[in-house]
Amino acid sequence: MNDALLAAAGITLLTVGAGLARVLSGREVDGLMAVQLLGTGGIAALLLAASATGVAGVENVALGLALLASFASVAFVNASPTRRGSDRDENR
Amino acid sequence: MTLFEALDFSLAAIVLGLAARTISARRVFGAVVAYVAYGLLLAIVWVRLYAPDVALTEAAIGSGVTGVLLISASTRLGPLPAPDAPPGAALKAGAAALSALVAGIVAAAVLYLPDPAPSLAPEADAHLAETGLGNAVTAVLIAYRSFDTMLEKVVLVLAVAGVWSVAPDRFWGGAPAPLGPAAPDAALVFLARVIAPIGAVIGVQMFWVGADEPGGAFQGGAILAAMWMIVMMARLTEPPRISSGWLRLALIAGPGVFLLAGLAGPVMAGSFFAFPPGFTKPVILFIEAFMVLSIAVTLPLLVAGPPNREARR
Amino acid sequence: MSASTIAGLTAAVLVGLGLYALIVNTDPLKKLLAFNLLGSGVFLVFGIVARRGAVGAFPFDPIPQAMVITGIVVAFAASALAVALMLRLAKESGRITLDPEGETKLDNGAEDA
Amino acid sequence: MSVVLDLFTVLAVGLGVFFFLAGTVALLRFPDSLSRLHGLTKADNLGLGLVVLGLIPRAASPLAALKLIVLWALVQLGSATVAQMIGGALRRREEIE
Repeated sequence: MNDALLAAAGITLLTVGAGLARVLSGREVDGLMAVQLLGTGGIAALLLAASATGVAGVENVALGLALLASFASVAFVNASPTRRGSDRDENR
Repeated sequence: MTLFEALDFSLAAIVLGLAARTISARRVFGAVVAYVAYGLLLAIVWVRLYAPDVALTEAAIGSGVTGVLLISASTRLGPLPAPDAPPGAALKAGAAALSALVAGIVAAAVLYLPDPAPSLAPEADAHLAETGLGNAVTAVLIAYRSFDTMLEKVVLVLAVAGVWSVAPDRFWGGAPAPLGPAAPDAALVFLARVIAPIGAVIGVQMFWVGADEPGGAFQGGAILAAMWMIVMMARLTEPPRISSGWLRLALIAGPGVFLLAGLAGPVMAGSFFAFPPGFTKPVILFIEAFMVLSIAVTLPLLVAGPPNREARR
Repeated sequence: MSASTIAGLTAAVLVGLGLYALIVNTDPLKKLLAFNLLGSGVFLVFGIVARRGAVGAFPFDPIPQAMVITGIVVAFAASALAVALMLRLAKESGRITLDPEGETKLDNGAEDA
Repeated sequence: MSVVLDLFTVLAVGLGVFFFLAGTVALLRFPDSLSRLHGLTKADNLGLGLVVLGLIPRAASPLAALKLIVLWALVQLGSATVAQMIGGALRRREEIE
């Protein structure tokens, strides 16, 4: 059973890795999807690996990561190159 | 190769790939995005090392909040002239050689660590029952090494003082720049309205369960800080004036209450920073509650930076 | 190889990458990013020490883990102070450099926008 | 009973991993950024939901199981909104170019 979960964690991790390689090698705005990808695939791999190895209380970590992924993505879209110079003047 | 090794090697490969992407990205924006992705993935490595408390702290403060700090700094700096001439080939080769040497030394140190490794785990475990806590990391932070943690909170207050002190004189007492654009996305406003209250509840519960499960004051405080920053990015609220009394009180509440509890030690329990036996857990949670408040206020203020507008009276 | 050995070797490479980028990059924000990368590699070494200190029912030694948690917070405070200094320096002089003798170059500023 | 639950876990997690694979195929094969974003958010959210569903029987306590469900709801909320924002950023980029 644990082996099956571990294998599932590994496959999920590899799909995340392939996706990361794709979005980070593309243009800048595409890179925003990297954090999204970790917010879903990364959390799934974390939950699977923790369940297989019996690390207790990992739900707290996953909840925190989910909130942080949204937080960081929002900050990135706000600061993304397409947005610059349009309406950030008062920040200077 | 076992399944564990396969998982750990692919994890290490992706982590290192993201680290390489962080340092090779041409622009700061791409570098910071890769760095935050790296931090989120590193959380899985920490969980593999049975360190969920660190996983959360590293992902929240080490990568999430640090990433937002750097990205907003790069937006505020805007276009600047190229800083210095790029280093020559000789310097690059020298730096590569030095880095390889240091990496080699660290690798050797890791491979030749003493076996069995020295450990304070038995002693930490032996006194865990006296603290009434179930999470040994929280016990180390607030009970065994409480003086350290108190001083570290003082460091945070000093950092805020340092950031504020670079403000021009005429802005002293004013508010820092807003965190978001003047006209935020409607989707962002919606997200902030829905996620901030839920996130605040999660942050508080993370501090509360931190006594027995992964979590604690740092993690809970960091989550609350992130939620406050989302609300400020959506322009639903603005960074407060740095002269405001409640803000300054919230900043020093954590180290202040901690220090008072330490000073009460000689009277109540016989020595500096000793907690009265039998009441240890309530005292620890009391101190931690104020630490959560201070961390939740300090982190956004450090990201918001020095005041940049005159105080309105 | 155990998880902690693999993570330890990863930490060593991270320290190397961070140090290299810290020396070679001229952009101060990228230098700061490299500093944080280097730091996370050092923290990871603490994590390995903690994992190897596992005794009995305890899967880790809590002392190095607690030290890493305080270390992460202090590293962030240092980064925030560095950013504030950079922003003020840029405002005063229009550029940021660590080289006091460096001449102002305005040629490729637009490209970096 | 535990065999049935284990089977349930394996099935749900397996299906979840399949959707992660599908999401990554979408990311690698779709021609433009907007369709890639679409493929990624839809497939991966379903994948995470199925993985969470499969892990619920293995949760240490009812509270832990509840946290897993809250986690999935949070990711749904966050990723749907952020996808909308990224889509907006992609469109602005096209207008600039």
